[in-house]
Amino acid sequence: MFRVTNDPIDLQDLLDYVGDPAAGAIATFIGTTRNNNEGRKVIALDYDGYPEMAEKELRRIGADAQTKWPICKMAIVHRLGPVQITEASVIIAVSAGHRDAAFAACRFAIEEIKKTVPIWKKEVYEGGEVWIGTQTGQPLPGRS
Amino acid sequence: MFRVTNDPIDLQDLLDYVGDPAAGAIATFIGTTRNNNEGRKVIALDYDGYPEMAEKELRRIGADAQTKWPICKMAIVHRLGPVQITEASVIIAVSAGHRDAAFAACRFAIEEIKKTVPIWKKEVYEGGEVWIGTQTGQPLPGRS
Amino acid sequence: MKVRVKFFAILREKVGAAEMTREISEGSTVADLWQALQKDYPKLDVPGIRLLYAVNQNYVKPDHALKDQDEVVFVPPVSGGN
Amino acid sequence: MKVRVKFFAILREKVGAAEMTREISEGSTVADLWQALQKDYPKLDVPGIRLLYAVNQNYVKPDHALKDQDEVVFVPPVSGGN
Repeated sequence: MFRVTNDPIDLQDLLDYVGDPAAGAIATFIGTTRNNNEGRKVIALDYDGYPEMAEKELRRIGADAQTKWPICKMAIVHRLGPVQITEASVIIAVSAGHRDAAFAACRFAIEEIKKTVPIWKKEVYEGGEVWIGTQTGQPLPGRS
Repeated sequence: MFRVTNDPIDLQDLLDYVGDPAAGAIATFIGTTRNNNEGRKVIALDYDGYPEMAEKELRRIGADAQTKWPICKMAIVHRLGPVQITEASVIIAVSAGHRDAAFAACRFAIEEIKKTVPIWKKEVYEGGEVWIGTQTGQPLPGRS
Repeated sequence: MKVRVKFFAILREKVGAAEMTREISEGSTVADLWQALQKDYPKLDVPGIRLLYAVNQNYVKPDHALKDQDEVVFVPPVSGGN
Repeated sequence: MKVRVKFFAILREKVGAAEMTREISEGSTVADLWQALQKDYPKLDVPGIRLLYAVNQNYVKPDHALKDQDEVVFVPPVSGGN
């Protein structure tokens, strides 16, 4: 299950998907909107995305994880549009026979998402807004 | 939120507890009953526990994690009694400003639980049952 | 030949459009197309921005040669954060 | 003096009881109590088992001296697994 959506993400959907009789461990990661960033008071985040390619990259991440670790199933759902404080922008769930693989694959997925999946985050803060990653001309991680 | 229970564990309870406006990351770990172990076909697991001391140790793990990483909140619930295939025996949830701390504290918690929390696992498999950790005389990790 | 260009995030805001069709000459690369676009839309020249190039939903190198009907996206830095 | 002993998991099964009160002499350590129990309940001598000792819900060393009314638990290997 690899998808982007404009709706709130339901963790239970992902857990139902990754549930597996052969799994002894499920690791999940939930990225949420935090009320502050680099000293700014954040009001909300607003995600833009290139849905077809984003889902393709998410599937690629899942396939890579399957080759690297003995996992059962992986699910990643990323939200687009405005995401309020405490709401989830991305949820990853990974089931595996043992916890080492579940943790490693879950961590891998979130790091990859932040490198290559074409989804962009606009931070709406008190006094302005900014596309994260664009404001400082910092180098883009990964391929360039 | 650190407790043991005889009832099924509801992940949403833990997520509600750890939710925090200052959190950008929530890591969770769910330990589930796997249908096999070391070549045996597992029917169910049955957990025994020393509840007062188990909860005390869980609180100690939470306090240790708070001193080691900048986390917001942690919750751990461990189930006692029979736990069927795919059901959760333990759920950990950790919120933090950033994902490094959330992952590290979550991993720390499950490793500590398996070392020092007085909860015991009986494996009921096809053809018998065994208290895990006792059958082979293997050295007990942690203090001795 | 014609290609379709989609704009996202800061580039969509700069160019004021989500999508456009561009006429390009045979043998043009994605880097050529980007230069041509920057000429027509000077605001696209965001100081210090580092882009990736995607054609038909795959990342490609700057010297990737375009074909008729390709879907081209210039990918600004993705969401990042920690 | 008297202490309360609770048994869990494999030890509860071996001893056939979840809890008992034991009379012990002044200055007895938890290791002394364990030896005395093994004498009365030979099945408690599980081959190869490694125990932790807990008194009043804290782990203690084997030479920990018991006090009247202490709650003592012999902790077999905990759930483990990976």
